[in-house]
Amino acid sequence: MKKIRKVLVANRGEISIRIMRTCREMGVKTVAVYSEVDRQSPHVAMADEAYCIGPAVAAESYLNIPKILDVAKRAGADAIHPGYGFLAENARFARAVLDAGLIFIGPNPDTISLMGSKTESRKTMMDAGVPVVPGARDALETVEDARAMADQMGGYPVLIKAAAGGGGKGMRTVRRPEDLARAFDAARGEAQKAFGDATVYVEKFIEAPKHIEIQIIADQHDNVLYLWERDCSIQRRHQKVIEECPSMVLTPEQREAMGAVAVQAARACGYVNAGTVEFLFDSEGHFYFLEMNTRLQVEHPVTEVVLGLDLVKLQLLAAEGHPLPLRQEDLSPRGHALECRINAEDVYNNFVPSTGQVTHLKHPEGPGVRVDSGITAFSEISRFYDPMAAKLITWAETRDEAIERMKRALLEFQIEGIKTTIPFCLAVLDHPEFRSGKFTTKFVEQYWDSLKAAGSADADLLEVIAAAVAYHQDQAGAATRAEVNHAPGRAEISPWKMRALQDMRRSK
Amino acid sequence: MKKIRKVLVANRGEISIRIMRTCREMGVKTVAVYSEVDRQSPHVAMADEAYCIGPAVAAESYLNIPKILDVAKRAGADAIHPGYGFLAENARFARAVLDAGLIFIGPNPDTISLMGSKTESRKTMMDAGVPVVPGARDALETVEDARAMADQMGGYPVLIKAAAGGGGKGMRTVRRPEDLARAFDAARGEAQKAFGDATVYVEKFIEAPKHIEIQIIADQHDNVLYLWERDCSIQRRHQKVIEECPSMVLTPEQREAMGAVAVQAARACGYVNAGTVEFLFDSEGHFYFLEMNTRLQVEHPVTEVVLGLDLVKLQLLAAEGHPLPLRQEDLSPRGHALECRINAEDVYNNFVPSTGQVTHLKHPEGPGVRVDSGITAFSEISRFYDPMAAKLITWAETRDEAIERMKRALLEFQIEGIKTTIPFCLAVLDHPEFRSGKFTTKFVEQYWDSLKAAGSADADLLEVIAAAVAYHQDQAGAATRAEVNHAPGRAEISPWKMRALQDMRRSK
Amino acid sequence: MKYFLKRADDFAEVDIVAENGQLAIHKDGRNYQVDLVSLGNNRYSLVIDHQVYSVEAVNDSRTVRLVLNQREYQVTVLNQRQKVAQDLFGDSDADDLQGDVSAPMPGMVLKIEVAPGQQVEQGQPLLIIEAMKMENEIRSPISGTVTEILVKPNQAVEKDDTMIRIE
Amino acid sequence: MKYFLKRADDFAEVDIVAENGQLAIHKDGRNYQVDLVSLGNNRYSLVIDHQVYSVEAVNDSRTVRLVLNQREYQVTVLNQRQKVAQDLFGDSDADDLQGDVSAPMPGMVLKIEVAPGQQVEQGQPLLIIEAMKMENEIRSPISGTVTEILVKPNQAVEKDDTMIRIE
Repeated sequence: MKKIRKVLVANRGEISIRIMRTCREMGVKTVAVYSEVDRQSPHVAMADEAYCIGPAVAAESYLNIPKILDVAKRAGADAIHPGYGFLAENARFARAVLDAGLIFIGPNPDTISLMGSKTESRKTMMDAGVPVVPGARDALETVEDARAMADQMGGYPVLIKAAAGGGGKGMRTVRRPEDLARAFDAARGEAQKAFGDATVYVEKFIEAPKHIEIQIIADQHDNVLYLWERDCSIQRRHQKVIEECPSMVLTPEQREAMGAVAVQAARACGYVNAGTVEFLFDSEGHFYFLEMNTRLQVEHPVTEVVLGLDLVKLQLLAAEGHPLPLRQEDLSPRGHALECRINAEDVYNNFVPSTGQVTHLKHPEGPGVRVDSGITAFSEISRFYDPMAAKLITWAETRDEAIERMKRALLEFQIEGIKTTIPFCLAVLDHPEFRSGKFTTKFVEQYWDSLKAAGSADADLLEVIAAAVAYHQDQAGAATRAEVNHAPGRAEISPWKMRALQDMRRSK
Repeated sequence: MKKIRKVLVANRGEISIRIMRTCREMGVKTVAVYSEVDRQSPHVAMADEAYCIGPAVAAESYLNIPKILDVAKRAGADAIHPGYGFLAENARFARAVLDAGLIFIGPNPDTISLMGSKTESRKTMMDAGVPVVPGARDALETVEDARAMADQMGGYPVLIKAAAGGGGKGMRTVRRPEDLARAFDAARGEAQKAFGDATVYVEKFIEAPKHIEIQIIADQHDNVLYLWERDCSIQRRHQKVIEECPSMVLTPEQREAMGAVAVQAARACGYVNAGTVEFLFDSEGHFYFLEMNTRLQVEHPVTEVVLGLDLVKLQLLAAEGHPLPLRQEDLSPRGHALECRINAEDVYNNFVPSTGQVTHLKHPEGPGVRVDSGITAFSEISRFYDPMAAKLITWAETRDEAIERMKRALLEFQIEGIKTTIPFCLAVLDHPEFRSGKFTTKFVEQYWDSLKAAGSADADLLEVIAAAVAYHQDQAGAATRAEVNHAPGRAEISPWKMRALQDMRRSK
Repeated sequence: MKYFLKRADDFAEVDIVAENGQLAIHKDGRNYQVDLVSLGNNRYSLVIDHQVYSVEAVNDSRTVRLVLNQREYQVTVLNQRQKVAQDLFGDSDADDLQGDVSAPMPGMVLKIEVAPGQQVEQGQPLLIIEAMKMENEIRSPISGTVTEILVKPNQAVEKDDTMIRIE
Repeated sequence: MKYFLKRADDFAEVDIVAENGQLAIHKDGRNYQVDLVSLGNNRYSLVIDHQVYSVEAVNDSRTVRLVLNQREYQVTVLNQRQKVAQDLFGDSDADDLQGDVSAPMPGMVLKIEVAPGQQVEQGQPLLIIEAMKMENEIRSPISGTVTEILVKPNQAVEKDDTMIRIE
């Protein structure tokens, strides 16, 4: 069994920091890689060693396989953790890591490759007896094939999906036969552009399902456990925003059934390490295999908090070849956990990314609150990368208490300089359908427009506060001028502006 | 049953914030009180309402009973939470709160009064069959009585203790008969000065015990539960510094026995609400009642984290008259938790308080980390109050992992402007005796001097870093002068200095 | 001291008197006792008639941008000097720029969905910008006619670059 | 560019050359490749030969106070200009003030345990100050003779007030 002594984390932001925290606690050294704009990012400061791997554009840095392997060799790392995103589900990368004689902290390349193809994974699951959404077994070459398939499934609506898909790209819902041809061509075009692969297939469109996923962990000794579920139905444009564990709608029997199917799915593809089997869960309690994510998920903390486990630690142990240190019956789930993704987006302006420098930051804290953050005060939110700035996780004995705790924590969150999804999350948490636990993936589409307007403060109060602030600043401006002989604008020079000036000079 | 709708928190700092967080989560409004120097303290910002109650000196503000009751009336509060310290164990205050028709979130005044007297509480416990340290049942009037008692207990060493004692005051260890007289007089003098009551008694001196305490919670319906133990043996000058749950030395049988005794103790004094029964635990596994704290403890979070409970919520429910929502057999303890107190003290200079303004603050975060803090960036650590700035709590599946996590979190802690006990905690956590779990209350006395020197950084490294910083600042200074036409000193004006200037002006 | 406020379509006038370190603010026949302290950066703690409020506030010349309970608000606040200046020289805010569609963040123009001369409705998609690996639809702030398109597909834009003009 | 260092009783000299935004630091025959960036406030991130260090550093004229892994260190660092000035005018730090015992924090003098003329050992308790509800023993920084006592019991002291002189 090979002991991992030094891990290169081929990622950035909060997930890099998350992984390094566990490594540090396990006495494992960490190597950060960073692009030229990320030198000041907190994931660099968190590491034991750091190497610059190229320009801001991910293709030339965080996706640069030769460069990353070169750093691993120079640093003497014996394992690579890919995090999520970037190269995490790139079979070629996993293969290259193994070929370089290093441990890849994830499943084997063949599994990644198999699960990366929607059609191939569907076929594998169908053969293994895992329930999948009714539809084509293979890719469809022509519109006629698609039409025949739709008829065979019992009609419309149907969904056309890219075989290589992800993130909602190359996907079209077709509600009427006459729309099929146009949607088929559009999906193929988009798939070709997004994934370099025009292959599409067709399946039954499930109306307003829940997105429920099962966390699994597997070792190299044929042990596979399911670590309960996560309900990730609060999504906007196929991006999860709020996740929770457990789901309010699963009975213990359904959980056990889905868990068993997830384990079956993992076995069917020879799965090792942490992974997630995603299901659509319809209003009648049927569930269908959607896809398998062959990596750690963004939302893994809700599982950790409820089960009292450290998934990154389990990943490292499994990668070293240890048998899992627990059995299915050892799990002791407790209470309820929620996660809100704090994205740098302007929710009142169609969720456009909000880039810029964070000028003030204070995370919430106290009982039942966990923060996994990728930023600090003075961090630059860059347009080059994912807009997720931090994850806020709350735990409590019951779901209602976890929700109230989340509201409390969201209100405590202080962040200046960028706009975030905090007001969006606050609005969702108070919606009766969210409270009921019965919401589906349609929630945001259905309710956000009406939620947007709610909860505005009293007009008199706002005006009194604004007047008091203006008065205070008028007085303070006068004081500043009088006592430190500052030009008025000078009072505005904050340490980060200073720093920017200093660094500007330094970089010359 | 009277519903609590608005709680006045008669305290400041982290415990005020802790209590208000739960209140907010329960939908209960909060009222903060603050002294004139505390207007900018975070406990004020956390509340729904706030009232200034007098000058900085606690006697005129946080200990000012009439003023606090007056605010409770004006604000329409229906309950008062005393936190810990200040008026938390003042029976007269509890009585006044009840007389004002309000709920006191704590036990009844008679219980507070009884437990506030070491001799009275000892007698009550002896009568109830609770094991106490062998020694006098009553106060001792003369040295001769003390000498007779010492002989009767089987000789020296003995401990002379103030009946009204606390915090190590009015306490003297006597190792030889010839030292008794002087120690007796000294203890009486100190007790008179510290508590206005010269009464002392004598008990057997237990050599190098552990301090183990049992958390209890009791409702108004005769239900009393013990919520496991805390090991608080890492103390300096009778002040706890690091606490944990569970203790490494208790067997399940001992835990059950101590728990049963704690419940018996609580019943003996008609206890209601949260409380702590403190025991000395000797090297042979005998335990002796030390005292009962009739309030929430500083270290309550380790219990909360291991048991998955919110003690403040249970306090509020009990105060409203609800039966406890759980039974002894419902407890589901999981893993191990530690707490480090982050005090504003200079550990390398005899732990002198370190007052001043916090100029930068970033708390640790991530998996298994909880921070209960009383400060924010720009907070002023004032000489008027307790030096505890924050509490850092870590949880993990095992004690070793909780310790490694604590080390990781302590290293992440960024605080500038004041010195703290962080380096002290780091040194203790790596000591083999601490690791073994067998440390006693003598630990700090025995080891701190040798620990102080350990762990210094490489000299070359320090000098290279210092030179790089000096070079950078020389360059940046030049840049600042050149580009923003600043006088050199001007670059140093930070927002908090600005604020100080502004507030100076405002307050004129 | 008088201050003149405008929020959305509301106009208001307040009178502020400082006494004992607090502010007495008179507005619409009501008095507010306001205790405001700065907490550093742009944060303020206010105690108004004993009610506590924490806000982030930036005073950008005459517009106070407030964040209260994570919601953002804007209030135009003029002191007497500024009010006089405005009454004399007119309100420069009235130079209505809202028909200029500018980039909300730096990014790359992916697709333009309107043409010069085209009628557009408020909220109608105008173009798509890629930033942070996401496609972001930019919608029309007003109903009107597209008069000018200043960008091309695959062109990089900086924050606040004007991309399309609508009248 | 040359810098002159002193830490405890060690003297050292380093040569710093900036190249490509990094610093090449030469010390005692060894080269260090140093990448230093400011993170705001007094925090710096350094990557030295790919090893990562995070420090808090305050440069108080010529003394750099560093906090690394929560331990505090002091290094005197002079640039060439400062070194020349010191060589010309002498080291003002040499005016040894360490026999002056000053208050480490504001508080109240509770008790004085020595008398003028008394011999004291390094580490011997001199007086007790109450602050933050705690009694704090102040010990002698050096061995010597108490020459002057400038405070009385129950007297309030401010931080850095000299309380006792020892020679």
